[in-house]
Amino acid sequence: MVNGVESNLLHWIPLLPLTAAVYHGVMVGLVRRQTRQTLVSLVSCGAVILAFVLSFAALLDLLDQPVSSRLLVDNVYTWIGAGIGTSALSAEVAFRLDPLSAVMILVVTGVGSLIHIYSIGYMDDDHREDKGFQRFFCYLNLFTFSMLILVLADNLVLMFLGWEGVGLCSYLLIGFWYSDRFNAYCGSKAFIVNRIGDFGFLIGLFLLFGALAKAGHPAVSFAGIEQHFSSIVDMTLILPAWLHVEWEWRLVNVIGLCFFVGACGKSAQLPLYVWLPDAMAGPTPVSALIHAATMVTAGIYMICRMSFLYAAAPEASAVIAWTGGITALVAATIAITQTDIKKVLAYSTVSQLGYMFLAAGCGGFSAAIFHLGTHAFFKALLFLGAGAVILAMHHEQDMGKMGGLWSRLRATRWVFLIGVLAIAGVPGLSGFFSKDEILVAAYAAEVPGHMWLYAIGLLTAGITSFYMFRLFFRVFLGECRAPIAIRDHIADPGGFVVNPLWVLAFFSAVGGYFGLPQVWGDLIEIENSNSLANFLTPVLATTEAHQLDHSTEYWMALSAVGIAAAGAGLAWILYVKRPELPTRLAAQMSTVYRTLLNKYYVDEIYDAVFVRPLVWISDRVLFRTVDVGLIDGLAINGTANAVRSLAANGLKYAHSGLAQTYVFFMIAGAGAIIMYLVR
Amino acid sequence: MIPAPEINISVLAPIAFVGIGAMFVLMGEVFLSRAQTVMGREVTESFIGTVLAITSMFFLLLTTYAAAVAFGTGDTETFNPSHAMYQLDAFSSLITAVVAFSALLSCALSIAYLAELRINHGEYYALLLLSTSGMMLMVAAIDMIAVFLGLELMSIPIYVLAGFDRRKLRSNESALKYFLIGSFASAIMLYGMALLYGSTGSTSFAGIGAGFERAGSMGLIGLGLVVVGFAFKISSVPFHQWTPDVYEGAPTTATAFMSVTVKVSAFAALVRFLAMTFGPLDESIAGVIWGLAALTIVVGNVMAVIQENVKRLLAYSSIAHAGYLLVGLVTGTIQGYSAMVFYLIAYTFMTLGAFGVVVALANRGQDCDRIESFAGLAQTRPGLAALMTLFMVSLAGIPGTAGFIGKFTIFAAAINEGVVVLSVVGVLMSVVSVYYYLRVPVLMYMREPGDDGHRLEISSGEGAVLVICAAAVIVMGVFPNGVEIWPIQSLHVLDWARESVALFF
Amino acid sequence: MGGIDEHLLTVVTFFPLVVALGLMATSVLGSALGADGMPDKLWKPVALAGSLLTFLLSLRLYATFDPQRTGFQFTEHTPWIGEYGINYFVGIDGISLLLVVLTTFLMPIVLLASWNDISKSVKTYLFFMLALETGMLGAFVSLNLFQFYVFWEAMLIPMYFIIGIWGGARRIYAAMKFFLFTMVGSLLMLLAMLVVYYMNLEQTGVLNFDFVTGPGSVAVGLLDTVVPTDGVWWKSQTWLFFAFALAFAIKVPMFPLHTWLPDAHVEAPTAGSVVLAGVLLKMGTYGFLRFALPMFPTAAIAFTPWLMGLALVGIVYGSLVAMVQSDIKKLVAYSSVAHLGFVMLGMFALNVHGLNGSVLQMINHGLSTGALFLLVGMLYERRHTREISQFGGIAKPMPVFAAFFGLVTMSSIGLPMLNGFVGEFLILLGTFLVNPWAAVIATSGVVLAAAYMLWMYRRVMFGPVENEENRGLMDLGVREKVVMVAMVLPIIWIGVYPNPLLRRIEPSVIELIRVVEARSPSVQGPEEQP
Amino acid sequence: MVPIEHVIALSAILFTIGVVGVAMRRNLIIILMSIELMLNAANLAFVGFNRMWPGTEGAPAVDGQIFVLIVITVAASEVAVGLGIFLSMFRNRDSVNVEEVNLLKW
Amino acid sequence: MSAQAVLFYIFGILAIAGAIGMVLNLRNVVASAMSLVVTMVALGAVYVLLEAYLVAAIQIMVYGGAIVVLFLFVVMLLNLATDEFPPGGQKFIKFSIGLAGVVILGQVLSAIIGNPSAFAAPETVPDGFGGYRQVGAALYTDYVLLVEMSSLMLLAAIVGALILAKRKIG
Repeated sequence: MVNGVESNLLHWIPLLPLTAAVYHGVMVGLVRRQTRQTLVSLVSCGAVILAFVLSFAALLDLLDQPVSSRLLVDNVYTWIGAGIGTSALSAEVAFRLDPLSAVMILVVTGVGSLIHIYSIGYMDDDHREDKGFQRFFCYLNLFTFSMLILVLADNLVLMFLGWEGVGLCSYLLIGFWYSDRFNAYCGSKAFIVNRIGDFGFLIGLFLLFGALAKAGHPAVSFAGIEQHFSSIVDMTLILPAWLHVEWEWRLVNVIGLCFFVGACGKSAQLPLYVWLPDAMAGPTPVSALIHAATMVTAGIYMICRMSFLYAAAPEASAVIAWTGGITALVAATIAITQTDIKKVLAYSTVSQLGYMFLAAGCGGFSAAIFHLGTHAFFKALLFLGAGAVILAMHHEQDMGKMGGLWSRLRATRWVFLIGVLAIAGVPGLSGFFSKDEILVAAYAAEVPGHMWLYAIGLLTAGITSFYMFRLFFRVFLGECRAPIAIRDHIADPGGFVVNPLWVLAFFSAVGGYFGLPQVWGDLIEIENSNSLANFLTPVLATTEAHQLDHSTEYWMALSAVGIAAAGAGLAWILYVKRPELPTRLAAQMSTVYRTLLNKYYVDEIYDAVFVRPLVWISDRVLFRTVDVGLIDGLAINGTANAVRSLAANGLKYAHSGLAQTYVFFMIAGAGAIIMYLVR
Repeated sequence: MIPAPEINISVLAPIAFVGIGAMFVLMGEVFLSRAQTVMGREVTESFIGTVLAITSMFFLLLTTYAAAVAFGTGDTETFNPSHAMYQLDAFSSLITAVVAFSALLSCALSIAYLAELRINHGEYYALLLLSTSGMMLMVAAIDMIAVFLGLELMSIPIYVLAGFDRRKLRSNESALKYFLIGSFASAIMLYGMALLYGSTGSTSFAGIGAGFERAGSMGLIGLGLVVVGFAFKISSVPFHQWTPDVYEGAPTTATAFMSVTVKVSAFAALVRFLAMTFGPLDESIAGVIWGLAALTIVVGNVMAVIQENVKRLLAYSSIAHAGYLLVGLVTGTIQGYSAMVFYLIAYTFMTLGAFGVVVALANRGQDCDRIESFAGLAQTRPGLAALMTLFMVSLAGIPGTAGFIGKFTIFAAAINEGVVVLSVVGVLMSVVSVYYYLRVPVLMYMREPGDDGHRLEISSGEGAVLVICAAAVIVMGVFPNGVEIWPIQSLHVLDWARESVALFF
Repeated sequence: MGGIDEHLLTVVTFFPLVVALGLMATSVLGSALGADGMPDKLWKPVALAGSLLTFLLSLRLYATFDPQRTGFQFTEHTPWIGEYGINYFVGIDGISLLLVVLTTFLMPIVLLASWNDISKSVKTYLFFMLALETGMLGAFVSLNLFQFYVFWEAMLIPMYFIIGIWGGARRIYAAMKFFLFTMVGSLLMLLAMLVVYYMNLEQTGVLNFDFVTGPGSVAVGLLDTVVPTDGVWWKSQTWLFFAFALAFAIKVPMFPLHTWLPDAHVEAPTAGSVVLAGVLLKMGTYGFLRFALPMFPTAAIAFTPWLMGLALVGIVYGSLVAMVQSDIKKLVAYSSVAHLGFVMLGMFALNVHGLNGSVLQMINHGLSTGALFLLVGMLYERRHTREISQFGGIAKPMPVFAAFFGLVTMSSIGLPMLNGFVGEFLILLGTFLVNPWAAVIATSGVVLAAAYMLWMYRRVMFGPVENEENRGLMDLGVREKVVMVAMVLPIIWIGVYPNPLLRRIEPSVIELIRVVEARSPSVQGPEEQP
Repeated sequence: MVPIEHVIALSAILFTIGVVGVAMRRNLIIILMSIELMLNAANLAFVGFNRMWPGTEGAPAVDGQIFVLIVITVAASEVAVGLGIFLSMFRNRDSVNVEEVNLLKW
Repeated sequence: MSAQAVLFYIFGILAIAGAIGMVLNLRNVVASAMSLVVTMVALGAVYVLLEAYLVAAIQIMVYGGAIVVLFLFVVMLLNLATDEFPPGGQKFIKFSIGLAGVVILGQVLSAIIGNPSAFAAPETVPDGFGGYRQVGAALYTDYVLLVEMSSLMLLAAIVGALILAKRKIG
């Protein structure tokens, strides 16, 4: 437990974007006066870039610290401080910068600022009457703020704040063009699915806090949790008696799984990945920033943040690894058939995230983070590239209407190619190294069935390169299938759009060398070449794994490259050499094709199994029957009517208006009284 | 020769004032109707009516004052100690004051109303005064003979008042029913008295109480029949059916008068009879009262729900209130009795006020008493609407009004005695009561005015009465036991109630 | 100011009523003098100013309140009805302090919000509003059960009229339903109060209705009455607690006693709904907290599983039913059922977190649901319908409105950084510590909340503007913006920095727990769980 | 001398007959007569009881008989008023059948 | 059995007969009024047997003389001769009343005849008991208040009867 160095720098990093967001918010939401676009872009981009600079400064501060105790903290104020004794909860608004969060904020602010700049061009090109330029940047800044909070938070509650905050922003940005029903639908879908994940997060948080409280050390801050973790590591969770199930679980496993549910929601893993493809309804920069580079990786980050917990929870880790693996495969297969350029990238994102979880589950936390970083670069690059293409095609996203752009988009083609190569894992590019590390981790892991995981990873690598090249060929090669009208107006977009691409392209190319695996380092005589891993080691837990000798690793790398090449080749054959083949294949294996095209019908299944029944029950049973029928109709108004009819159909006739009836009642009454008295 | 008994006339002051008042009124009418002009004002019927009303109000005021003074002194005096019939003590003097005052208020109400209905005769006031004297005799009586005579002296003029609007069938019918059932009931009561007398050998409360142990079943039967007689007068279920008919048919001012004074005095007499005869009730009588109370509360409230005529509604509400009062009687404790007295006073003002509003709406010889005809009153007569709301709220027993304090004291006494089930019945039924009481404000405030032509100006008499009632309701609701604020620092109503019943214990 | 500080609480409580009576008197006098009363345009500002001044005074309360001290502050104690040992006894602790401030805060806002939409008999309306405020404040500050009951019931009358006169089509039915529902419970509660009162008399020999022992009074408060857990049925804690709980549960409202709420909300005018949701519902939870729990702790703990169960049902059921409503107001009404389910849940967790959370959640619900009703009202003013199907794409003509609506929606589904989250989080945490499974179910309510609120928001705000009538809708005017900003500021403030409130709540809560534990042998301390 | 219990029995019988008459006959006049009969039964009881409690030598007690005298007065005035009521009603609806008198009901 | 007893039974039976005649008379109101007179007179006689001489006298005078005559006046005035029996409406109620009446009566009679001890009357009465002197003295000393009040009552009755029965008022 290292106690960190105070640094007031930290809270400025999230504060800057927030200020910008609030400014925009007030302007848009309250004042409604048109602000000049240049001012808007200046404010937002300025804020984010400044945040990036500060982050860099913070990183330097961090690097000043001795390796063993690299930690900056910044306690701002107590947010929720309640409770006494062993249930005292104190959720500070406090930030911690350790290597892990340092990497993250660099990615967030770095990629973030690039995308901000890109957006200036992209959003300006929009043709809607209310392009909502300022609103867009308001959301974007708000997102950056939330993401930074999420990353910098020093306790789970504050992290949850950021966690939900990014969810909100993704909701707002997906549904940014709200006048289209579908976008709005996708937005809420994303939010609600995320909520389901947050449900897990909260439960995990409660379990963790409850256990710690029981152990006498209530804490929500990561430092505190890690410090007292030993006291709860052996606790077990017994199912309540009424379940009559004799099953005892280790608490840490349960906690780990709960948090993982949260991660699934945020990082679009099975079974909660359904929102991400739909999220493509948002503007492309959003897809790049939120749904490729940063937000979706929050799950990974959280898992790594809690690595000490997962290191102690092998079963949970196994679940994570397998979920990740399967997600990677499934998403990849779906990506093969998609025709919408952004959809392809979306599923590829899901698949890559699956990779990262695979790594994390196998204990390769640093590998996960490494891939997170590289993926941020090349996937952002690809998305923005796709965005550029879309702009060039006048907002056409269907690859079927593209093709032959190689000659037309002279700048975009290169950066796009780099992105494709990087993700396909061409040796030397960033994707190659990070993917390689993941495969190694899977191979070496102690996880049950890790060889299968390795196989899945390998296969996925192949499929990945296949569909990426398919995409590239369909878009850039072949003859142009665009409508005649726009065919001659297809050209590279403006500088705001293209220049960021170059930066990203550069990093996607060389980013791998930050974390050059030791095997390659040895190859070219560099001591501990994997600077990233070394940098992260103090904050990441390690799990025992097989030791692999270098030869094995070389073979693995070779096989990875081979299968990638195979995928690429296949793509070449299918989409360049024999373009008519795919349709025939689709016709032959139509069921498979349609299943893939329709994403295994997952959305439909969810709709039929969960959504419709719930609505039906709520409406027919709960509302109409119970509420209106039973409670209100029968019980409440029933009583009232009973009273009324007691009078109107019963007692009333005792007051017939005939004197002698009254006499009768008097005699009866008198008789009764006398009987009672004399009895 | 027969020795003249020593008597003290002063005790008779209250009754005497009323009786003399009656004579004055009768003769006054004769002379006035002969005269053409009095003091330059030519004599019209309404003028006669006004003068006579004021005369009787004057005498009633004297009565009230005398009774109040007697209450203030707080000592107990009988008319002829050798063979006491009439005893003016704290209880009887307080009730006398209340009765006289409410009679006064109903006189004030009557002036304009009778003129509206063209039945503006002095006899009205004379009968009203005579009936009042009967009530006084009844509440002050400590001997069954006096009770019976008082009862009849109270009832007979009211029979007439009920039928006072002779041209109207409903008025006749109300008089007829009241008379038939009334005299039937008093015959039953009389027979009960006979049996009591026979089984105990005495007609005085004390004597009966002394001899009741060896009275046997005959005494019990007698007691039962007497209770029946009272139960009729206080309109307790199942001896209540006459109430709605009579209240609806009678001229509204007469209804106001009888609904208040008869109930108050009959209850007072009942309490006095039971308390002074038996002291603490034995559980058999308590059981009877319990049953009557439960029945009365339930039937009164439930029947009121379906009423469409305000006077009838108020009739059933008065039945229901009789039920709550009986709850106080069931307890048989000083707390319960004092609660009853308080409740009676509260009830007087609420009911008089409510009827007063109905009176103030009567137009062109027509009562404006259908509930529907209150629709939109808040727009045509905001003041009256507000007052009516106040009285309804008070009758419903919502806090801040006398009605609430009344119910509270009653139920407090009941709970203190452990009369829980009855209390639960009571409160549940008062929820029902809220429903029908609030229907009137609903119509007044939440509906648009109908075409019912109700009167659009209010006479000074009615205005005064309404204001007095409203003030009383609020003051008794907020400071039931007075507070050191100027006009009301001496109104310790709760204390009065307690002092008045203290002599029974 | 010293003079006022002596009786600050009384002043705060009765100031609105005084203003109302003053206005009424002047107008009556005016009409008597043939001046036809005061012109209505003078009424509104005066009433608004009055309520604002009340708010400022209550802020002074907040400022001079000492968070460190447990027990009641600003107490005043003078005999009222000596016969029955009834005193005028007021005082506040952290819990009632916040509720008082909430009340005084909401009142000027609703007056401002209903500035134009009340056209029929404005004077009466303002009179009832101000009277209502005094009633609510009185109920919150009363420390004498009789006095509490008086305010609790007297409050109904103005609300009844506000719903009944200025309400919608089925207003009369709704008003009557509202009134009768509340009466049923409260009258039984009155009887229960009396039972305890006489028990206290037996034990101490002093007639006294005070809840706690008042300053300078020898009489022991009813809180210290020893209530048996067995023996005569109507003297046993079980039944007495039941009577109290019934009254409060109806007001909360807890499932299945909630059906008056949707009707009342839908029919009531905007201001009515806001006050109803914002304050009146808190009466129930406040009653539980202040009276039912500490007076009959053993029974309360015995009932806890049931109440928790009902609270959970309320949460899930309310959310599900809200999801399928076609009327926005009704949807919000059912969402209140769910939210108050949270409050009850946290309360009966009976530990610091739960209670903190539930008190805070009372405030939050007052703010966010109040704000929602205000917004719905603004929409209704423009379109005269609340059918969700009538709308769609409103965000285009009314962006500012959409912005506020979105923010308030987020606060009501408990988004961090807004007030809703803090309360729900603490409640869930507290519940989890005593009963994890309940917490799990309740947490699912959070998901559902997101579902129905966002669904509604989407159907109203997003999509193309199809209904022609919606195309030309005016966006919020200055007055409405002021109102909404005033509502939103505390929403954000509590979300970002709730600690000042928690600091005031916590001592009272801890005290409450202490009392409950001390008075019930069978309870194990809240810290021992889970 | 006369056995008092038989006197009371007689009065009880008369009383019952009166009650039955009130309850059964439709003619107001006869109903009123029956009420008178009830009063007389009571009177008889009073007189009989007074014979039971005649007081002591020198101080005879006659409360019962006084009661009877009062009752007779009451009865007279009741009859007067009652017949007056009947008259005014007869003028309006020209019948003294009690079963036709139910304008006011429920 | 003493002569008084015999006379009592005779008059008793006479009274009952008259009463039944009054109530059960099928046709004629006048006839029932007459049979009421029989009862009244018989009762007067019984009073004499009970040594209540003044009461007996007043009974015969007032009832036989005044009240029944008043009845007859009204009957003639309204010339309502007949009234059918058994009555039309509410048969059930009325016969159940008859039944109830009989039952209650049975109860009471059995209660009364059951214990004659409760009705033990002294053989002799104090001197002057029931005489006009004795009663009158009591009436105007002890009960003077009641006399006054009953005067008020008579006044009320007169006024009331007047106001109701007068053809037109004012």
